[in-house]
Amino acid sequence: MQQDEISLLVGGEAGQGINAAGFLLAKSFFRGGLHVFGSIDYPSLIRGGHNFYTLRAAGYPVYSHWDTINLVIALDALTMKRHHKHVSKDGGYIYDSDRIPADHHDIPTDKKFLCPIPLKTLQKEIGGTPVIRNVIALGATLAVLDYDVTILEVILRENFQRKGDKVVEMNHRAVRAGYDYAKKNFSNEFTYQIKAISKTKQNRILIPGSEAIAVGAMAAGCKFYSAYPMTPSSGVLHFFFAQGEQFGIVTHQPESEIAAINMVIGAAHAGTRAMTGTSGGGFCLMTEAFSMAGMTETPLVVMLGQRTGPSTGLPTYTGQSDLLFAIHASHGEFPRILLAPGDVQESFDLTIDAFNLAEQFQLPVIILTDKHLLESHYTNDTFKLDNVPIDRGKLLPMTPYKGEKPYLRHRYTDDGISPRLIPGTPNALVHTDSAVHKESGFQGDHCEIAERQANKRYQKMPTLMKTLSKRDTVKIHGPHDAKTSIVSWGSPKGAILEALRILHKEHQSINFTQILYIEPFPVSEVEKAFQGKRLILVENNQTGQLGSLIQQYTDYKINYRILRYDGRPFDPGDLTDRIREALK
Amino acid sequence: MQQDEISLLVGGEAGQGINAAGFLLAKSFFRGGLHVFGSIDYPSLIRGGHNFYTLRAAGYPVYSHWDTINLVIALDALTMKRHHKHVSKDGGYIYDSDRIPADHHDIPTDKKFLCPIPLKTLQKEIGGTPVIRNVIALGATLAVLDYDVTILEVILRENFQRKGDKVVEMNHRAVRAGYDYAKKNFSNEFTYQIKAISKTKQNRILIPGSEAIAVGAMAAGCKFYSAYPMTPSSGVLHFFFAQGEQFGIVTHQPESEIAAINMVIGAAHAGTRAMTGTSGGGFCLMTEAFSMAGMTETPLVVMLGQRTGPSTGLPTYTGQSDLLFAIHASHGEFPRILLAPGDVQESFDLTIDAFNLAEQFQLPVIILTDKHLLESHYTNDTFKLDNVPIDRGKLLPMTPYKGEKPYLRHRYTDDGISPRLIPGTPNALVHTDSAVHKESGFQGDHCEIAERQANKRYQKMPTLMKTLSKRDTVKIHGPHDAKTSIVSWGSPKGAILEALRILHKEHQSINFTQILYIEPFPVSEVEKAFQGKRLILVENNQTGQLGSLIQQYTDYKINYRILRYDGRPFDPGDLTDRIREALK
Amino acid sequence: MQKPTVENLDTLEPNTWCKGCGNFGLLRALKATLAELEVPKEQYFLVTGIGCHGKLYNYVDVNGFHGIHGRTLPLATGVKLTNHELTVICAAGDGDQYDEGLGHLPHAARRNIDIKLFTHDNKVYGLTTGQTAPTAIQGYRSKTTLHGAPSPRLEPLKIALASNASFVARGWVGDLEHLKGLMKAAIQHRGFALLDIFQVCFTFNREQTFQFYRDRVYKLEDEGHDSSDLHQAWTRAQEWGDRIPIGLFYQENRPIYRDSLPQLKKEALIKQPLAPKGLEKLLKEFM
Amino acid sequence: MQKPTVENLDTLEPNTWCKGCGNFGLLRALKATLAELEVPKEQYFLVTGIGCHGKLYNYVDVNGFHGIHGRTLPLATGVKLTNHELTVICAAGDGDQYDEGLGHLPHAARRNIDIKLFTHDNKVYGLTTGQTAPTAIQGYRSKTTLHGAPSPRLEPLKIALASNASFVARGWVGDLEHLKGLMKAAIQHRGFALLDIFQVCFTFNREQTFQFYRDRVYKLEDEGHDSSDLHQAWTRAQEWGDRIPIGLFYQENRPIYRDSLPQLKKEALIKQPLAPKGLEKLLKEFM
Ligand SMILES: Cc1ncc(C[n+]2csc(CCOP(=O)(O)OP(=O)(O)O)c2C)c(N)n1
Ligand SMILES: Cc1ncc(C[n+]2csc(CCOP(=O)(O)OP(=O)(O)O)c2C)c(N)n1
Ligand code: SF4
Ligand code: SF4
Ligand SMILES: [Mg+2]
Ligand SMILES: [Mg+2]
Repeated sequence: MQQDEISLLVGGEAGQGINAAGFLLAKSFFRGGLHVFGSIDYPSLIRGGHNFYTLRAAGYPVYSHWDTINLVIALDALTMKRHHKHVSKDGGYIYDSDRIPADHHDIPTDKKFLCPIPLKTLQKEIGGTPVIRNVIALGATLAVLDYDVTILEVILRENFQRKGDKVVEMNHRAVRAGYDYAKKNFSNEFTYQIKAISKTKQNRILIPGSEAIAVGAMAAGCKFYSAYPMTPSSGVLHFFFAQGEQFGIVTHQPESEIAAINMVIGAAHAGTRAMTGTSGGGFCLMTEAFSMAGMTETPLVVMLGQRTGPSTGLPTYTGQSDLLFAIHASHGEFPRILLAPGDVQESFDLTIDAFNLAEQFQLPVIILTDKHLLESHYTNDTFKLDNVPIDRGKLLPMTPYKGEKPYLRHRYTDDGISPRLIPGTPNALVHTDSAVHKESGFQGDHCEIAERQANKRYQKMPTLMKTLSKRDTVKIHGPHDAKTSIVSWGSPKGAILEALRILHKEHQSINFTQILYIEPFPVSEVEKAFQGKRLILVENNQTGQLGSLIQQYTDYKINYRILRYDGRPFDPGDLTDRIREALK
Repeated sequence: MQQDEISLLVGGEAGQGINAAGFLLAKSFFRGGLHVFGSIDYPSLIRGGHNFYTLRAAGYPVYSHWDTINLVIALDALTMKRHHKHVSKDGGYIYDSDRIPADHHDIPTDKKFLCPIPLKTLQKEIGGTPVIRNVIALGATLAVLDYDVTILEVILRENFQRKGDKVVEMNHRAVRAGYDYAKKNFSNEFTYQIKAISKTKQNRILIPGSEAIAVGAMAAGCKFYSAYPMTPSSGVLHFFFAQGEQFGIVTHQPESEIAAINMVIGAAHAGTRAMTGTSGGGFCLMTEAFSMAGMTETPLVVMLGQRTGPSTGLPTYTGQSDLLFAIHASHGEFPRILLAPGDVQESFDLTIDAFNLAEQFQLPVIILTDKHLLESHYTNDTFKLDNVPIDRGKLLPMTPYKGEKPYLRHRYTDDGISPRLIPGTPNALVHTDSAVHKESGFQGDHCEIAERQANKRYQKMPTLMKTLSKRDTVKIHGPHDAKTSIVSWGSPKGAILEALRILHKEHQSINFTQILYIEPFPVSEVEKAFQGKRLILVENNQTGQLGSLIQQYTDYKINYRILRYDGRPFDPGDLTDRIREALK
Repeated sequence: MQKPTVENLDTLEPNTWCKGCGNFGLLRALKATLAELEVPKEQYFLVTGIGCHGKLYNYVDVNGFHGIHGRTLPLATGVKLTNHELTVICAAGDGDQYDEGLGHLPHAARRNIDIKLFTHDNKVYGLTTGQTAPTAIQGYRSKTTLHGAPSPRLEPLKIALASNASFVARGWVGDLEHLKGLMKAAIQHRGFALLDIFQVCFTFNREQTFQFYRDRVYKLEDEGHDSSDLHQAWTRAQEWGDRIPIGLFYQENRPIYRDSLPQLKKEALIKQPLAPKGLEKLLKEFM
Repeated sequence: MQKPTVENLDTLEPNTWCKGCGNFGLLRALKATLAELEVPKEQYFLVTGIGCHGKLYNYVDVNGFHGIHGRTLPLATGVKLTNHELTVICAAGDGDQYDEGLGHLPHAARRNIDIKLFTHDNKVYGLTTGQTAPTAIQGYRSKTTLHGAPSPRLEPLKIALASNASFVARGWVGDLEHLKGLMKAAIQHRGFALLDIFQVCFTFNREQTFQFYRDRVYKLEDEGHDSSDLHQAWTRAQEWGDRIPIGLFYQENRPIYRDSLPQLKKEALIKQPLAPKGLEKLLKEFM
């Protein structure tokens, strides 16, 4: 039966290439013109354990994976067992029958569509190595779904081209082996079948948040990226390493996060655009220098990719528990900006804005995101790379200095922002100091100076607020006049949009207030959005941190809190149920 | 003229022994039965610059220094110049006329009492070294104030006893030289004279916050103190080094703050009571391990001594700008306790409570204080050392384990608190983990476990809140039914109490709500205190951080904010003016 | 409590290392070592870092603390100074110890803190999917050194020798008997011991394989090395190429840090009563 | 801009070091060194740590960054990689560099980052009132080592040699001509240079005084030391006692870190346009 939408899961052990297989499948649907969302779930280990990739594909935009699965592609027995409860009533399994004997998979056979594929046998038949089994399974999957298998073949060819014709040929044979086997044995039996909409490449991309941020940073002119590996921030680092060099970008893996941020501050101070990325524990180590960026008014961009805490926590799972920490991080008081994208387009846009704001206001900017957004695959229109705005604020050219003499790095100005000079510029010297300093940047161990420079730094706020008021600091999704508003930030956006779609079908009067620019808190925009509404807070954490900010900054009360803090992102189905509960 | 109260300032260069001289003077008044408050102001350098010690002595309790000075003891010209504007109309100067020629001190001679003492000449006369000049000045000071000089002599004898009779004798001569010179030349001229009340030692102490905390920690059974030097936390470290050994305490100066906190966590986990201390930038470096203490449920006590930030800031000046940072420090969510003493008695008491709460609830506790409290000298009744409560919570004895088997370090219990075993206890093993772990303490890379253990940790909250409700989480100073309440925390307490005294004399209906246990926030106690009152917030920071918490947790609005963030503590005089302004 | 045996040191925790990982050998050697010593299980304390190596904590049934990345040494120091009757062993990674945590190593060494540091030197960041570690050999390719590691590797043994470590050794997971001997010697050494262990990361390191080491390692003791001679140790520590020495490079008997603490002369801190007597005299100074 | 002279390198900032402090000599030597080189003032970049040494930043009129405690090296690395035309000098303290910041040193050294590290080695924490520094000599008494420093000191030169530093030297503030020579050589060296400088803390260190060093130091060059010989360097670095060597211990020419970055072959990063061309092809991969 043709369906508009389908939800699949590919599962197996770490090391079996689950992510790659899932992504190939996602890409196949994506290339067929469908909208796809794909998400990977894996524990912190390299081989074994249980990994699974969940993907949804539909003829209309999809914003999230869905826990309810129509078809499970099981490369091991555990996958069948674990996800059984989430398989829809009319759902089914494709599984490796060489590995999982029928009497071993624990699935009540009467209820589900079962499609055993002897992967090992087929692999041997075509003369491939074990790694090819996933591809066979993918071929079988497309057969069962009655989906155009040539799309996958094209993708495989693109992927393996540089590895030579033999590899391409083997992949081709594997796809066909799976496809033919399934067609022959289970043709047209499965409830869920889905059709490609288009076969011509469109100006769309299937991209995870990491890459959206990395490309955004590159487009914004980030020339220096230094970061210590840490899940889920490493994707950005790897992308910079793989792609940066050809664009003249320096990427560095230093000895620690402390080194990373100090290097980036050095690079930014020296005049380029520079960034670091990390996760919770690494960010902790950065806080001391973060405060220095505040004090020295160095434009600094930090991507903070949240995972489940506290401490080492669940290193490969998601969460949103670092919001208040990031907003209050580091000793002393200084203005900072915190941006929280909710999808890949926002990741790209806000990253660019992060660099502009950092330089315009000469302060540190945090891009706060999480594992779910960084590592999930989103379907999006391709990013616009022409006319990316680059505003370096009061940065002076490196031509011989002709401004007011002497040049004073921390000069008092009306808007608190001093003209910024790149060290090395002829005819001027640049001095700055992590201690209280005078306009000149030399140390000024006087209380009067401490106060004046503190005032100077906060004097940026009016201009900053004015600048931000022109941004979409808050987005309202759905009818502005709804009775209830879901309030959230960051990656839950996708699940919330899905829930909203259902709730609107049920004619609920509800919308979604998404706060993107969280610090400085956009009080008036938020208050406007909340006016007259019941508020349901949705956060991927235990204490409702955005809720605390709302309590602090507005007179609105959160009426209901929906929190999830088990490391998993929200499932739209479950979320919808919980919102319905809240609406009662 | 005999006065009830006097305010003095001893000033000179760093290296001239200003702190020591000021303290000797303070001690002289203290020993005479007066109440004394002494405070030192110095920039971050070792020799030169300008240091000054301000002290107030009175026949009744004094809680703060006062910017208005009656008598300046100037060991250099800068002291006279700098403080001139703060000298009271009938005030005066004792100064080193060998160093500061009369035509050089810039003081309008007609207005003030001037008492030039040729310190160098007198020093030479008595055959002493230059260091003795301060003592001569002190002798002169007591003469001018007509204060019993033998008290100082006794103190000097106690101080120098172990250096031998010669030194004692020289000091004695110096005091007398100054005393006699002044008596002869300026006898009975000065408006301000003050009398000792008693000459017998009383059960009172003149002690700074550092030592109050250190003694509190020792009394609470802290056996391990490891800290990296950092102003203003170093006082505690030095005291532990000087005094700890004789009480069987291990004190350690490690290679960094990161090492310090990890060591302390190791020590605490291994079963002793352990503590570290630091200031802003050092605390930043500790945040990663702080989160580990939360995750592993290790009882950890951290003293955070605030100074002027951000970054290196003004390393030797005060401030209260780390409150929100401390409350939100570290990634992930876990319960913690934050205590903020306002004077030395509270420093002692809350430090003891910190250790008890840390062990009862198996979580990290922060004692948040600042340079002003840590380094100022307070007059207080001596601390009660008998019957110091020591409650180690669910710590099991080190006798062979006989409890439920197997021993599970993170066992689920009704109150979320698991029995705690000391590693090395026979018949049981202790496992714990910074990553998500099972009851056993072994790693549990599962979302369900993450959620359950998160719930377990927060399950402590009801018991914790109940326990805290029996503490004086909030103190109300002054009439409970006042119309206005000053709201504050920490070291501004002293200046506020002084202001209150004046305002009450003016029959203002005002009291002072001091919040001591700030995290978890004592909502109901605070709301009770605020009922029906106008609120004036007083904080030694730029953004009113306690105010933010009040906004977040209560429905009360701060009506007026009095903030100071130039590195200096509040002056009661200036503060009173600002409160009067607020009361208009 | 029980004397450890290879069996009772097992835990029921599922092992999540890759098949073929050198950590298995290391684990086996460690368990065998503990089983040969007379120390009861509850007298061991194992601190591990974050990385594949850190999971060792789950597989050895002694007291254990799975700490944070790079900080085994200070945490272990706190444990040891509190209860010096415990035998405290750190299992660290090369990223963990020689990048993030490098700053602690020379200090623990020169102070001669009586703890044992076993480093799982696999020359990659295993758990974070194979980035280049500081011990990676110059030219090593990975996703963070696409053109090959540009710099000479960090040499832990030389750093340890330069830091006056009193026990410096190197083992490898391809010779478990030999490794066991070194582990035993390290544990029995009175003072700080660094045992750097070539641990093959089967999944990510395609260059420093079992074969790589098998072709190159030789034993110092087979060549008459004198481990009391710092000079010889330094010279041997330089060797790298076709022949790579393993064994005990250097050992010296000198006072441990605890010897400088009279507080700990009589008994361990944990055995001493918490609340000290006679504190009153402290307050006297303030009267 | 101006070529530096001893005069124009002066700032108007009041100097807050103690009278008699060895930092004055160090400052003088540094200014004299810069005045002898042909680099214009704006091409210098000075990074200092936190401690008395850190104030040097206020007294030398070149580009400067007074960073945080222990982190001069990474900050300087960021500056240098961004604008490698700058001559980047770090002035660090012994607490600063060898305690808090020790972890950065071996990595900067082995990577051969082309920056110069001058350490003010006064064997105390000066600015925090005289606590024992890691380079303090065993037995040194201070308020944090009342019975004398219990452990052998950290030996920076040995750590640097063990880390494959390409330039390792020691000077002292009692012989400014000699010190100037070393500073000059360090600046002219292509690669990472450690110059550890005995800097007398007049106020707190009553043992390592001017006299102490005057009685002991001798110059390596006077004794035919071959600074290209690592082995000799290591042997000399061990010397401590009645005779303490100063001078250039070791120097080697090897590629610097930047040489591994094709991006920087043509010109400094700062000279290159920000927004790269051709990014579209990156997005093609996601289509
Ligand atoms: C502060 C911090 N930074 C980064 C990480 C991420 N991280 C986890 S393991 C690891 C490296 C692992 O390499 P290694 O220490 O060599 O251990 P191996 O996996 O090779 O045993 C890193 C960087 C972390 N957990 N904490
Ligand atoms: C993170 C951090 N910890 C501690 C301090 C406090 N602090 C300031 S200077 C200093 C030590 C100074 O010693 P050293 O580096 O040897 O410099 P010196 O004063 O001797 O030149 C310390 C610990 C700090 N500023 N930052
Ligand atoms: S990634 Fe490497 S080190 Fe980690 S378990 Fe696998 S083989 Fe072992
Ligand atoms: S304390 Fe020591 S190092 Fe610091 S300025 Fe004074 S003499 Fe120099
Ligand atoms: Mg490794
Ligand atoms: Mg020093």
